[in-house]
Amino acid sequence: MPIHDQGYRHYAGDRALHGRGWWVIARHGMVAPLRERRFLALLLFAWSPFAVHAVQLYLGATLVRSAFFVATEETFHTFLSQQRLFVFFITIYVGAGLIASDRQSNALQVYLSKPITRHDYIGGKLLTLAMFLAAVTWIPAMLLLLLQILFSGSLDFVLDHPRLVPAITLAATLQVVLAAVTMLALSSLSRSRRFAAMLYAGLVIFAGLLDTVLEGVTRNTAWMLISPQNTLLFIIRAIFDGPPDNVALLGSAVAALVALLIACVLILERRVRAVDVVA
Amino acid sequence: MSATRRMLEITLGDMLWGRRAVFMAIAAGVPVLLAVVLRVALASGSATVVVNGSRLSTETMFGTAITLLYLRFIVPALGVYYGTSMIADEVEDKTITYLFVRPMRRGAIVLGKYLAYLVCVLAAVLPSAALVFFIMVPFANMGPLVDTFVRDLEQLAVGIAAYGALFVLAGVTFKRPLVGGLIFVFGWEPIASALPGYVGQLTVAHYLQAGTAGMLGLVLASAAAVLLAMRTIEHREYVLEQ
Amino acid sequence: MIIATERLSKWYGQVSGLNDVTVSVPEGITGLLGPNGAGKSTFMKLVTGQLRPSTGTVRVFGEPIWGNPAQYHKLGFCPEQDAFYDHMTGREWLEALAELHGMNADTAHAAATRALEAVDLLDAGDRKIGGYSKGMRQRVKLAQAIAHDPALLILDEPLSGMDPLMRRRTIRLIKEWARAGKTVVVSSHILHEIEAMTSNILLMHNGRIVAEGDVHQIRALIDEHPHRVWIRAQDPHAVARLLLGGDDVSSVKFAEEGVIVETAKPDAFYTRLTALAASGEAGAIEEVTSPDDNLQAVFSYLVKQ
Amino acid sequence: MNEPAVVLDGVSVTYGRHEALRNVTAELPTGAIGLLGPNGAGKSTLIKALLGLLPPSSGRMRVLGYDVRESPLAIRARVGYMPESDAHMRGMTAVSFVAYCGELAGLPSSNAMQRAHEVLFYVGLGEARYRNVETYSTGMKQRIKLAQALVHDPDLLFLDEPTNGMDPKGRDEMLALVRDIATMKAITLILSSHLLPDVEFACDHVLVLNRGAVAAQGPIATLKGTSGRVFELRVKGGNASFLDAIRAEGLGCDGETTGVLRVYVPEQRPTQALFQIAAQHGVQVRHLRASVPSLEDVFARALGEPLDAARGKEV
Repeated sequence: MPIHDQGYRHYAGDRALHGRGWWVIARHGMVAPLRERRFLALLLFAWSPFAVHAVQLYLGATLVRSAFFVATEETFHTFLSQQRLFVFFITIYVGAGLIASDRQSNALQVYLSKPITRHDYIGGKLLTLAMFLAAVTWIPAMLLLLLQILFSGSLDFVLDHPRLVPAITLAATLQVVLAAVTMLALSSLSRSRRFAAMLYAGLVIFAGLLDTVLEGVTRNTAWMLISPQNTLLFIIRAIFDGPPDNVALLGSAVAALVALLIACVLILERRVRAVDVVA
Repeated sequence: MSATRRMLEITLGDMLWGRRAVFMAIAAGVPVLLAVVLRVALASGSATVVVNGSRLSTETMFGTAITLLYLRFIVPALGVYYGTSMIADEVEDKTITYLFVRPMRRGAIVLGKYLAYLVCVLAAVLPSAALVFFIMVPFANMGPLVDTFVRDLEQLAVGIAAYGALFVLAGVTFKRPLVGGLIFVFGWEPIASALPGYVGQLTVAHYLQAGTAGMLGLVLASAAAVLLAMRTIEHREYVLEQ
Repeated sequence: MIIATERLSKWYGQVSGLNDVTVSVPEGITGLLGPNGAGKSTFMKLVTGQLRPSTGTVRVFGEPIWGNPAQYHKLGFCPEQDAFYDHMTGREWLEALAELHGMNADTAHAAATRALEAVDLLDAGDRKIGGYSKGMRQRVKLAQAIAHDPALLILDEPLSGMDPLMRRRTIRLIKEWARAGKTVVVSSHILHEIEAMTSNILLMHNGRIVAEGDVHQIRALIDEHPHRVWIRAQDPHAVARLLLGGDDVSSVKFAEEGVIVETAKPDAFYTRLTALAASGEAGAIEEVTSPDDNLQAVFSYLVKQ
Repeated sequence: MNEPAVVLDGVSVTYGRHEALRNVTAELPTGAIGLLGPNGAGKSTLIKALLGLLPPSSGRMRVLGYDVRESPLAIRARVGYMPESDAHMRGMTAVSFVAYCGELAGLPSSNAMQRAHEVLFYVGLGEARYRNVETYSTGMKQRIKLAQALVHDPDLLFLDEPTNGMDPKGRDEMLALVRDIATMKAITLILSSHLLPDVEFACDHVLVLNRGAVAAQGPIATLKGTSGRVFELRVKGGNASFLDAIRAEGLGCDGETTGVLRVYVPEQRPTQALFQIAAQHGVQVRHLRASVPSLEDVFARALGEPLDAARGKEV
């Protein structure tokens, strides 16, 4: 027919099966922050410790044979725990608005009217934050390991420390999962990005402050459990340096983190509900 | 100024509800909790506080608690949170329109809200500080410390008034005052007090510690700030964007 | 005149809300119309003293409104935004605002009760506004505008979000207020609602007043669109043949079971038409109407986007 | 496809104690269906249930041939939903937002982007498609909500107050779009709106809910019934004697105060009598029209409002 209908045309292309929703959400979630210059600066800044350590490894492996520069398991341990500062900032920058902005702009209705499930939504949002956090913890750590191998020209560093790769992976994963799940739960509690950010900052800083004061006063390290941050550091130290003398404390530390994660998952389950969609 | 009194009543009702009340309860409750825990720990003798050699007496600890916890953290935080949100929140929520079309000077809105803030925060912080005092300081040697305790309370009261007034003014003038306020209180004030020369004087905390003359100056400055805020809200146009 | 503006303009940033408007609003109900961005809400903010005129003056009851809070005893404003203190109950909110008018506790209570009754929210008065449906929030917003019994009511989209029955009741309410002597300025996008309330309109576009006054008079003045009459008759051709004879008919067009006639002299034409129908010369004439003598037509003719 | 788009069989939904839907049984054909009812009648609950977001406490539902309980995802893949309130995503341009919605609905990313452009042009946002959604006017926000509901080419479209907050020109264009979709493009659409003239313009079938139960359903034409012998009359030069003359002729007449007279002409009397009286009194008949019952009358009758209130627009 010579004159084609300029109006609405039906879609003839193919349609993917469901179940991919979480990946779509994660991928799109990463695009927005990467477009902001401030965030790129933050990411770059988060990689500066990597550069410092890389130089240290270079010197250790070549010119100066002194013990100070030679890489040991401890260098990776300190690197990961130093990165917690950037984990904190990136978690707030990317994570605070993940659900809060959707709640404020009523986007939840749009998401859940699509063929995706609530768990696709939560999973996708978690993955967005987790990928950024991994980019400043696990990835630089493994790159450092690779550099160490390249500079030393042999695999024996890895062979001497068989537990190093699993330790780095486990520690980084703990850091990423804890920060991502907690931030996402707090983000789902409010409609304002700023309030969620303040909640997270308050939780981390205030708990840390309270813990140092109480531990300082009562000399009893059990107070560490009230601060997720310090509990995590304790566990990471245990991962790298082997089980501590006070094994009971390690057990309760792990229990505390697991409890926190469960609480966050429950919050997410309750706050991201289909029924209060379609206001 | 009956309009101010009415605004005070409305805001009081508004303050004791929801997020604001929770925030205030935490701010007043946590130090008391802390004091109780410390007292129990010390009483059971399980832990002695040893700082550079000498056993710290609870009174000095109370002194540090007042300055560190209250003056540097709780009072400024409450001042920033309530001061900036008083007007800025209503403008952002667009509920300010209902108040602007009432037969009263707009300044009464600011004054009413500021007085409500003063009443609520004083009623929360001062008793909390007193409680911490009674918990921490053993009854025996409470006598000589009473006047220093009263001076501490004065410091707190003036601090509450000053931070409140400063951030009411900020709240009326700027669009997003909260972030700036937080940076001023937790970024600028600690740094400035460490820097040499006059820089230290560009903070509220400095005048709080500068004896009665400093505090008097602060009270006058607070009054001036509130009056300026009242004038600003009357002359400024609030275009509530769509 | 209740409201009078004199060369009133308002711009903020590069946005020109209103430019050079001289208009006066009479008593009774006035419909304020115009496409989005026509300057309606800027006009209302100026009239309710929320914005200061950039140039020119606006007088309400003969006095300026900006910085003159005493005027608000006589003025009630129902804003368009959906903004409330969700934790307060409807009654608490109305009483608090009434007290700001200088009422003591019990007069405020009485005023709140009257207002709640007027908007049919008496039973929901003690529930939190946060739990109100959109229609109820709209009605409690109306209630706060009339609680202090003002002489002038400025209502911005008062019916948005209401269901059809509530719309009808609210239109009736507004007309009752007008009959009781209040002056009401209603802004709305739903033209048939304005038509149901009043035929006195204030049409704005691009920050200027396009037309002011009675719709039908305005329609008659739009000469580039001559008066159009649609006649349904058994024998449209006979009617057309007879009507063509007169000089007051400028064009004739046949439409479904009827004929559409354009005329430049409506009085002469209608008299002839009534006579023709009465005589039955051209068969039975069942219906006579002018399809574009209504607000929709006036709006589209005058507001050519 | 003549099989009804939506079938509801004894559907009940309860929130705690509140019974939002009470044993709703209805069959909605393909085409354009108006979903009406006062606030709180259960309209949005019905939409939520049909989208599979809210499990009903009893009854079965079939949408586009799928059972809602068994395959909610398959339904939501072929259904578009345009929410009533503002719904967008912070910091996204129109194109990226609509493409994102396409991908969420199952389209591969490249197709989704191409579809986004096409749909945005269709809803009239062609030039503004690279702008950030937050900068959009109310009318444009309504259009982009329609675009995100259309991007994956649904077979069923839920429109919740599509013309809310739009100015007259925008409303006409949106209604034209809605009608074009329903009639030309064989997409069934369920339009929930408080503006009955809009529903009357776009839809041919209605389902009226009241307090969670079906108050009326069926084609609009049949629900309206025949037009009674009531005429709206507007004259120029009319006076008291003219009105008395009409009443003297045995034709009931009221509504003098409102400018539009309502004249009750018995069945057998032709309207010519009215013209004759007018001619005798030198009165011009400016407007004489049989008062056809509107959808508002159907709505009022379904909810048990007194008929005269429904009839008399200016009671």
